[in-house]
Formats: sequence, C-alpha cells, structure tokens
Amino acid sequence: MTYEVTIDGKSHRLELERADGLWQCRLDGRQIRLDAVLTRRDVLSVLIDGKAYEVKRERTPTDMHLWVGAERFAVELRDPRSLRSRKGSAADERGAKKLVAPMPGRVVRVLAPAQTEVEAGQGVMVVEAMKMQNELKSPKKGVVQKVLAAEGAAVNAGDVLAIVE
Amino acid sequence: MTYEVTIDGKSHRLELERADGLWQCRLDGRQIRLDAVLTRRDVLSVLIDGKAYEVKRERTPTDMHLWVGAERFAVELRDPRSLRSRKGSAADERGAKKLVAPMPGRVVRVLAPAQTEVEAGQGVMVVEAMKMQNELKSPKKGVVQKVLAAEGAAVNAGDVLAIVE
Amino acid sequence: MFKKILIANRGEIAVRVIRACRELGITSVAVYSDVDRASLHVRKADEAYYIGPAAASESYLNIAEILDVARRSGAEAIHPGYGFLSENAKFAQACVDSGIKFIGPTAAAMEMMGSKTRARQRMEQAGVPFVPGTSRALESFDEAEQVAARIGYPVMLKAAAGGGGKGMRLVGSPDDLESALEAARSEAQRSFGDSEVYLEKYIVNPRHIEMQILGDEQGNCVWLGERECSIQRRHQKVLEESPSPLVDPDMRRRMGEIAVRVARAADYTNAGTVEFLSDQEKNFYFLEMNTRLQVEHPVTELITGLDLVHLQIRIASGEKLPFTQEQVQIRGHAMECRIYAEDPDNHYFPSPGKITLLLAPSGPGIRHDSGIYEGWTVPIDYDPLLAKLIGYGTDRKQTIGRLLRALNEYFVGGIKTNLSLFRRILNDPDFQAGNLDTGYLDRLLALSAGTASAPAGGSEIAAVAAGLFAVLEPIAPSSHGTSSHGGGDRNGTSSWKRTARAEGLRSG
Amino acid sequence: MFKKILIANRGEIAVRVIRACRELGITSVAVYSDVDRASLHVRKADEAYYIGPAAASESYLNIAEILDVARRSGAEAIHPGYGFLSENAKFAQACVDSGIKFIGPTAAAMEMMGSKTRARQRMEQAGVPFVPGTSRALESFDEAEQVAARIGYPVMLKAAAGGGGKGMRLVGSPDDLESALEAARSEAQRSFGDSEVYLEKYIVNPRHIEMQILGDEQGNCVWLGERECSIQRRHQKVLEESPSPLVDPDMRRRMGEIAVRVARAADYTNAGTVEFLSDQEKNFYFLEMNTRLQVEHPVTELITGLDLVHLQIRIASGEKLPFTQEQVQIRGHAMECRIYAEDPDNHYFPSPGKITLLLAPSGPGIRHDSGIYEGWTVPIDYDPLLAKLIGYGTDRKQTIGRLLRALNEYFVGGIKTNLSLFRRILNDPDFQAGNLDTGYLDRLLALSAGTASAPAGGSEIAAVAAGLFAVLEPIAPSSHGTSSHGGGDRNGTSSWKRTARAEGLRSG
Repeated sequence: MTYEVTIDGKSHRLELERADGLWQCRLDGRQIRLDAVLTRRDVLSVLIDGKAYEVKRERTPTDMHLWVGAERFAVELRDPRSLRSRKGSAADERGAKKLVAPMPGRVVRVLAPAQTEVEAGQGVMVVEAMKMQNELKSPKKGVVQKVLAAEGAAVNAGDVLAIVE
Repeated sequence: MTYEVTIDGKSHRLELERADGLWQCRLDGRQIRLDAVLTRRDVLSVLIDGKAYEVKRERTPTDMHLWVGAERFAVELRDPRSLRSRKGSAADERGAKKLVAPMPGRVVRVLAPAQTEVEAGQGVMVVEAMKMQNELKSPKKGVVQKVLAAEGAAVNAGDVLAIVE
Repeated sequence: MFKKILIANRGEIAVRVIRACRELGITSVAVYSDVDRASLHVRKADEAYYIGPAAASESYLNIAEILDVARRSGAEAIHPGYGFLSENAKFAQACVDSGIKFIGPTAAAMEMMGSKTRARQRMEQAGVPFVPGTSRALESFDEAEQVAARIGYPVMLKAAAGGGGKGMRLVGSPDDLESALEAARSEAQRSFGDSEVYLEKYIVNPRHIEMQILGDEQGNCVWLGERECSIQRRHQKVLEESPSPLVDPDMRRRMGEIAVRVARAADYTNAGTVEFLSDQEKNFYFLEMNTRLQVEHPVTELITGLDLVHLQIRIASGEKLPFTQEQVQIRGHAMECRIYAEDPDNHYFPSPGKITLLLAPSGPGIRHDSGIYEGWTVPIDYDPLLAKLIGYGTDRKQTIGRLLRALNEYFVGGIKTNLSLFRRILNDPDFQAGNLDTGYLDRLLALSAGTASAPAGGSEIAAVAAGLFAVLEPIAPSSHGTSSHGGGDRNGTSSWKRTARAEGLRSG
Repeated sequence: MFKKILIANRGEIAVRVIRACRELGITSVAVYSDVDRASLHVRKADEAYYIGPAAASESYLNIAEILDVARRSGAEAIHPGYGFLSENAKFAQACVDSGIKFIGPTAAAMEMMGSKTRARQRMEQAGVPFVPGTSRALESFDEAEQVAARIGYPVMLKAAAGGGGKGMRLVGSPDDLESALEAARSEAQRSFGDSEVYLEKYIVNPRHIEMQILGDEQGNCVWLGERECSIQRRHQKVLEESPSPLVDPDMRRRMGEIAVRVARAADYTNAGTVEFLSDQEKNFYFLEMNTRLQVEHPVTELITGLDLVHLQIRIASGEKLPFTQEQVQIRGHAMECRIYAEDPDNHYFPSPGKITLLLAPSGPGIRHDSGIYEGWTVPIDYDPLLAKLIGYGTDRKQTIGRLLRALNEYFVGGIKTNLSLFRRILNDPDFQAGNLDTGYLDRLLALSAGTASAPAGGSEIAAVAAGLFAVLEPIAPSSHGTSSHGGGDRNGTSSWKRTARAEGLRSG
C-alpha cells in the first residue's frame, strides 16, 4: 500500500507492506521495520527497535489528529490511487472562502449581513459557547456572499456559517 | 414495533412505540411509559416514573445478557415478523446434541472418541484454561457421532466440540 | 440519617455527591435540563427528574422547580454542590420554608458572609487580620503619609467607589506619595464622580491560600488544613494543592485558628472555606469566606483521610462532628488539576462537543472525579469543567511524579482540553521549587511553550501510524479530514469574552 | 538511581511497576509472550521485547531470554513482580552474575526462607513463636499426654511423613488422646509406611494475618502494619484488609517487632511479608515468609501513605530507608478485592475471552490497579487475576460502603468475573462485624446465594430494555444469541481441577 501523508502540513510518501507478521515501511524512501497492533478502537501500539509508542487517533467533525504520547499532529492521508483530486478544494481556497464554526455553540449576533463589504480580520458573527463569546472574523477582504446561520441558531463544529468572496 | 422477548427462559410479548420523545410500551399487555437513551455503546439509561436504571448489554459468542444494576438476565429477542423460525433448533434439541466449549481453552484429552457409547453426564473431553481443567460431559445418553476438536487444539467459546446422538 | 437526598447540580460534583449518598445507603435524586438527559449524573443516580430547558436560569437555578421535585420525590435534604444555587441564601431559606434540609450553612450565615461590609465589621471585631490600611477614605495627604509610614511601603491607593483598576496607584516610596494621591483622586473623580481614595498595603507576589473548616450544629468547629490556590488564570483556579509549599506547622495552626474564629463569628455550620491573601513572609490576611463545598475539596480529603461530603451530610442530619481538632491527622501531599474543555493552543477558548475517545488514568495515588464518558457530547451551555485529576503522594515530589504519570495515561479525544497545560506546569522548575504566587501562571504562559517534551521522531511515527490506521481500522472518508482541514481555521477564532459568571463555577 | 528497569512480569503487576518507573523518571522495559503483544503492560511501557511462546516456562520463566533482553536493552535492574520468577533464588543469583540488580532480597535470604526446616531452626533460635507442639515424632503415649497437657486442648495429631489429611486426628480432651494416637499411627503406617506422629496445638477458627516489612541494604528494617487475609477460597486469598479487625495497637506492635526479628534473622533486604496464623484470642504463630512484593501490597500503601514499589526500587539502588519506624503513620482503613476472570455461578471456573464492555470505577477512596482494557482478549494461558479494586476510608465501615459503591459502577462484559462475590461478602453481617477466619468464605458460599439484592421488577426492565436496544443499537444477528443460547450449557461444565500453581500468583 502506498499513501501520501501530510503531517502538520509537511508531505510524506509512505509505503507499507506486511512482512512475517510485522510491517516493512518506506517513509520518504527510508526503511523502517515495525510491529503494530490495534489494541482498541483508535489506539495503536507500535514497536520500533524495542521502543514502544501508543498512538491515539482523534477525529473531530473538521479534522483528524494523531497523538504520539503527549504530542499532537494534524494528519491528512490520501491514497494516490484514489480518483479524488485536490484541485477542487485548491480552487475553493483561491475564490470564495468559508467561515466555519470551530466548535459547537449558538449564534448570538451577525455583525456583517449578506452583501456587506468586509476587511480581512473583520468580525462577521459572534458565536457563544460555555459562557464565552467568540467573534468569527473574515478570512479575507471581500463581500459576504451568504450568511448561513441566523441569530439564535445552534451550530455544530465544522458548520459553514458564511461565505466571503 | 413488536417483539417476543425471553428473559431467563420466560417469554414476554413487548410492544414499543415512540410517543413525544418518550417510549410507550406494552409488556404482556401492561402499559409502561418510559424515557430511554443510549448513553454509550451497550449502555442504556432508562427512567420510569423518576426511577433511574442503567442497563448494560453483554454479548458473548454464545449468548446475550442484560444487566439491570447488578442483576443479570439471559435474553433472547425475536421479531415475530422475521422469517426465521424456531423449529430448526427445537428439532436439534430433540435429536443430536452438541457439546459446546463454554469458554476459550485448549483440548488436553478426548475421553470418548467417535462411536463411543456414553451415559448422560459421562465425560467426553477435557479442556484446559488458566491452569484449570474442565471435563465436558455428555448432555445425553447416546453415541458420540463426531469429535470436532483434536487433542492440543485451541478452541473458542461457542465452538462445537462433539456431537452426541 | 436522611433516606433520600436531591442533588441540585450537574457534572462531576453531582456525580461526587451521588457517590457519597450511595456509600451512605441514601437514595440519590438527580435533576437534569434538556441537554443533560444523557449526562453521567443521570446515569449514576437512583432517581432522576427533568427540571427545564438548557439555560441554567430555567433549570439548575430554578428554585421553584427544584423544590417541587424534592417534594414529589420525597427527598428530605438538598445538596447544592458548588456554583448554581450553592451560595444563594434565598434558596437556603426556601428549603427551610419547604421543610427540606439545605446541606450547607444557614441563610443568615450565607448572607452575612456575602455582604463585604458586614463581614468585614464582624471579622474585625473578632480580631481577624485584614490587609493593613484605611478602610475609609483618606482625609488628607498627612493622613495618607502617616498610614503609609505605619504599614510600610509599597502601598496601593484605591478609589472608594472604584473597580477595574481605575483610580488605583501603586506607590513604592514616600517621595511618590503626594503626586500619586493627586493622580488617583482626579482619576477617581473622572471615572466615578467621586474622588475619595483609600490606602492599603501592597502585597508583593501574593499567594492565595485558603483554609477548610467544618462546623457542626452543636457548636463544634475544626480546621482541616490549607490549600494553596495560587495557580490561577484570569482569576480562576487551575491547580490546587495541600499542604502549601509556603506553610509550616506554626503558620498552619495560626491560619486554622483564625479560620475557626471567622466561622464562629458568623455562626457558621457545615463545610466552608476561609480565603486568605498571603505574602511571601507568611503574613496572611482575610479575603472572604466561601460558604459551600469547594471544587478543590478533594485535596483536603486526601491529606486528612476524611470524606467532606459524608461529613456535610452527617452534620446536616444533626450528627456531631465525629472527631476533635487533635484527632485530625494530616499526612502526605495532594494536588488537583482541573480538566477543562478548552483549547490551550487557541487562547483557552471553550471546546464543547462529542468525546470520541476517553482513556482515563488510574492506579496508585490517583483519584479521578469525572463527569464525562466516552461517546458523551459536552453541552455548550455550562461551565467547561469536565473532571478533576487528583494526585496523592508521600511528599510533594512524589505527587508531582504521579500526576505527570497519570497525565501521560489520560487522553480525551474529539474535544480540546487543557491537559497539556498541566504537563507544562508540573515540569516547570519554579513550580517544582514551590515558588508560587498569583501571577505565576500568567508569567509561564507568556513564555513560548517550547518543544522540550516532543519526542524525537514523533512526526515520523505519526506518518507511519496514519497509514497503519488506514489499513487496520479504516473509517468512512466523510468522517475525517481528507480534504483541507481548515475547518478549525485559526483566523476565524479570536477575541472570546467571558460573558457571565453567574454560576461562579470556576471561582472555587 | 537506576535509569532503566526491566519488568519480568505481565498483567496488572507489570503495569503497576511500569507506573512506578515513570513516576520516578526511570525508563521501563516490558517483556511479552506470543499472546501478550496487545496486553496493557506492553502499551504502557517505554520499551517492549518479545521473549517467547505463550507457555510461561518458555517466556515469563525463561531466565536466559529475560537476561538477554535486559542486556540488549541496557536495563540495570529487574523487577520480578509477584509469581513467575519472583521467588526463584536461581534467578536472583543469575541476575547478580550478569551484573544486573535484582529488585528483591538476596538469593541467600530467599533460599533460607524457602527451606522450611532451615527457616524453622533459624527462627526458633531468634525467638519467633511457632504453633506449640512437638516438632519431632512422639516417643510414647506418656510424652503425648505431657505435651498435650502443657499446650492445652484441643490438639492435632499429624503424621510426620504425611499430608492430605491422612494420619491426622483432632483431639478435644485427654480422654480421647490414647485411642486417637493409636488410630493416627496405624493410618500413618498404612498410608505412608511410617507410623511416626507428632502433635500440635489445634487453632480453632484461625485467622491469616501477615505483616509487611521493608529492609534496606544498610541494615535498617521497619514494619508497616498487618494485613488480614482470612477471606480465602481453596487456600487462595480473595479479599485483604488493613488494619485487621482483630488487631489492636499492642498486638500490631508485637507482631511488627517479631516480623522485623524474622527479617533480621534472615539478613533480609527489600520488601517482604511475614505470614502468621492467629487465633481469636490474639495469639499468633509464624507460618512462613513471602520474599517478594505481595498482590495485596496496595492496602498497606493506602494506610501508610507510602509507595512500596518506589521504596523497593530506591532500596535496590542503594538508598537508605527515608524514614524510621516512629515516622510511619498508619491512618484509616483499606481493603482489596481481587477481580478474577471466573464464573461465580458455575463453581468459579476460569473465564478467559474478549472483554466487550468495561466500565471501571473511580472517584473518592477508590484505587483501580488493572491489567485489562475494553476490546482486549484475556488469554487462556495465565492466572485469571484481571485487576484489583482497592478501597480506602476513614474507617472500616466507610471503606466497605465505598467498595460497594464502586462495585456498583464496575462492569466487565463478555467474560465472567467474580464481582458479584464481593457484593455478597461486603453485604454480609458477619463480615461487616469483622468475624473472620479462614473458613469464613467456604461457609458463606455453602449458603444459597439468596435474592436479597435483586431489585423489584428487574426482569421487566430487562425485557423492555431488550427491545429498546434492538431499536436504538441493532446488532448483527450472528453476534448475539437469537437462537438457543444453550452454548454455555450448565451440564457441559463441571469438575474443573486446578492443575498447576507453579507461578503461585494467587497465593499472595
């Protein structure tokens, strides 16, 4: 199996192959022989040259992280054989940008309704959770195209709240 | 939804219906109104008239139990609309009987090879686990038709080890 | 002894009290709001009743509804936990009026301690030490000069009508007093329309140290040792310990005796905490009394071997304190980490949501008082305290080692927590040396986090593990971030403001 | 202090020692057999090495392989845990010969205590009390009469060559002595070809009480309080507590001093336990010394506030005991439940297999030392001890209440455990009154289990819940028993016999 893995934004090429009950890996060309078992859901026990690592997988609605001990890594994984391509999202990044709820909460105020011109970093709406208010700011200079959550609405992490173009 | 539920061998007819976010049940004709949520996998929180019950579901390879607090109940459930019928297994019970491994272990001795005549309660084979030996006894008087696990074999809970007819 | 108790709270403290009830053979009654039906306290209670919508004002602060549940369920007493109604004298009185025992002090004692001016008068009469200074406005510069000379520099000028730092001036030497007084007065006039200013000794690097007391309804009162609570962020406690690294047996005895004097002066019954401000020379001054069980009560339980909730219930049921001051044995060292749902990498913003994976620590010297479980969704409506990790050891060093070990085992996936903050504090040499004051944590956080704890090759292992997970436990592509993971976009989150602290959950 | 320690064990005790290493900043090295790759001790260790097939003789008892791993990994010391190689003097010596520190007593001390006759000689010289009687064969009826009169009736006659009850006779009064002696002699002759018989005082309703000691390599030795271990089934401990309900401060001091005398007579170092048989009048007699850490060491840790594994490691690294006998503070009450994978409804047969659901207890006064996790498959190859649930409280009653509360929270699904046995013991009035002896548990189990604890309507709730589960969380029909659930057929399982106890894991 071959994967393209991005760890904290840095891309790696990973080849994995089973060998005598162990795993033979090539990470960016470098050979690593290791022993790995899934101990329980989302918890992997990895042994490399006698060193033991407990790796935890964390999934949130918006992203995936792996924890090696107490250290956290943002992870993206793709199988190069997969048909899916990155171009779509790359184009997204250039044009319209989405304002995404970073955590569940409730919209308490819309600061920049649709069609408002906004500067990069200007507040678009205020979301409250656990008695704290979070002002969500425009990721770019542009015009608010749509506001997708009204005042008083409950939102989940990962919900698109507005689009700025 | 209507079910036939057997609790510790006793059969009950259960009708379940959602009503205003709660559940309206009829158990053997008696009305029970209750509030139930699945809190995590296999753990149900049930409220009936203010009383709170934590019900745990336990699945082993051979059976299913529900625990209400510290009390354990053997449970069978069937949907009467289901096509499956009980006749097959009922016939089994009358004719050939299976000798089933009650837990994982290793066969250390076969006491009654195939074609041996055995009395009810006579030892058929010995299985060892955790340094204790368990003599599995014939469930009926008859002849050992087949022995399905050889000496030294590892067996799992629920495996059929022999058939006596 | 009571047969049935209602717990007017939620989260870890409700679970804590439910456990105490079960240990004493008392039936526990939980209450819950719309978003708490699946909460751990409802799972663990013997009975549970719905009391209203998510908003605390309509559920956990809804006195009428809670008393109605108490009556319907036949509860003889109510434990308020901390926060919510725990320091609400009206609620305590309403319980009495309904013939239900409130497990805590009387409404009168709560009211007295709740009024700063009445409390100060009464406590000064009882000989309780306050920060030296004038409690009234200064008449003249001469008076200011005399008072400052008497209490010693540095001193702090404060606006009598003030708050929020307006009209405050720190004065380091006599030369600066006159100009500072004028500046403070004119700023006070501009800000509050009142130029009156008073003067207090300025405590350099103060420590927040508090004393646990317990009084029965027969007039017996004991102290149970101090807790150092100097590790604070935005005036909220983060980590507490007992004994305090500062306090020696003599200071402990003096502080304990004064705390008992405070309690007696207020006719105080049940569990309470007397808060002091201490300087680094072991002078300490009365701040206020918390008239309830504190979040951090477990550290006192571990060093004394007592169960404060059992004792609260026994006292409320009319029992005498089962021991004397001399029989209290303080042994070992305990420390509590408050585990919050908040993101340390992002200004400690709250992080409610679904807990996808939970590995809880256990083993020697570790107590875990938790209100969460794997698969539960932390609601957006309440305080972000998830659980408390409490360590006990023979001495402070062993306790720190055990907590670091437990933090290593502890994992909460799906939401952000402040677990990494405790790794940082407990590994910090200044903390380990016991050099604490209320500014400690802000100073630590102002430093860059550093990368000392990162194991070599961690990112390589993560890369390999990502592939292994994909092979061994594939997950649906929709549920993880194969596309851009910019959802938690750092640009998008900023300038959180705490809006309300009506429940005061984090203060104590 | 050591930098790296190898733990030559598995299960909960390996996890326990790994935790201590991490708390002390020591790198831990685990070893594992074929069936333990996914075990908790491998997950928790810093390093882990394969040592052989499932059979203990080829892995956890494989001295050559374990020493090879120690050398390859650079471990400076080996902690043997309990069971396996922990009381193997050859292993202790092989460690020394390989330049690796064995964390425990010297091989010489282990050998001495391992030999009953040498140990008895040395201990009698040191004035350690044994059960009164003749240690040699009786010469004549006259001698028997004199000895019996001296030590007092009842007495027990025992075959010198004997065992298994053959040639034994209980004698209640002088009138019965002569006929009993003749009967015992002829039975001994028939059974063993040797008619020699000796005589001992018969202890009515004996209690098993043991004393923890700790000695450093500088010659200091202290005792740390007793543990009552009278709750046994088939001579295996099930529940232990400290203090013993029988022991008063004077008896504790006397027993402690004799235990220290035993240790000194054997030049004993590190942690050890001196076992005594006690009668109900507080007379106690030396039985044997266990030259290792005991399964039940946590109860001593909780009442003393000390960490015995930390201290074992410190002592082995050459440190002096950091406290004196006078500084040991015993406070509160602790009790341990040994959670085994065995079926209480079916003669306590072992029950290995996959753990499908695990709810672990926590909170005030609860310590959970576990070697298991949800999703793990308990292998068929080793001792069925899964975990230890240890409770601490201000007094014995509170400790029992806390354990009952914790047992209520504790759930292990997929395999059978003896959790219900502890509910029964802890709720039993005789146990609560402290009326214990080594026959207690057999008597309790001989009574029918009763149905006192069954809540009314439990089966109705189970019936409704079965339907609710089917709607809310349907599972594949293959994985639960919709067909006849006769798999665990009661007829099929019987007459288990314990085959070997080479590792002695359950003995203490």
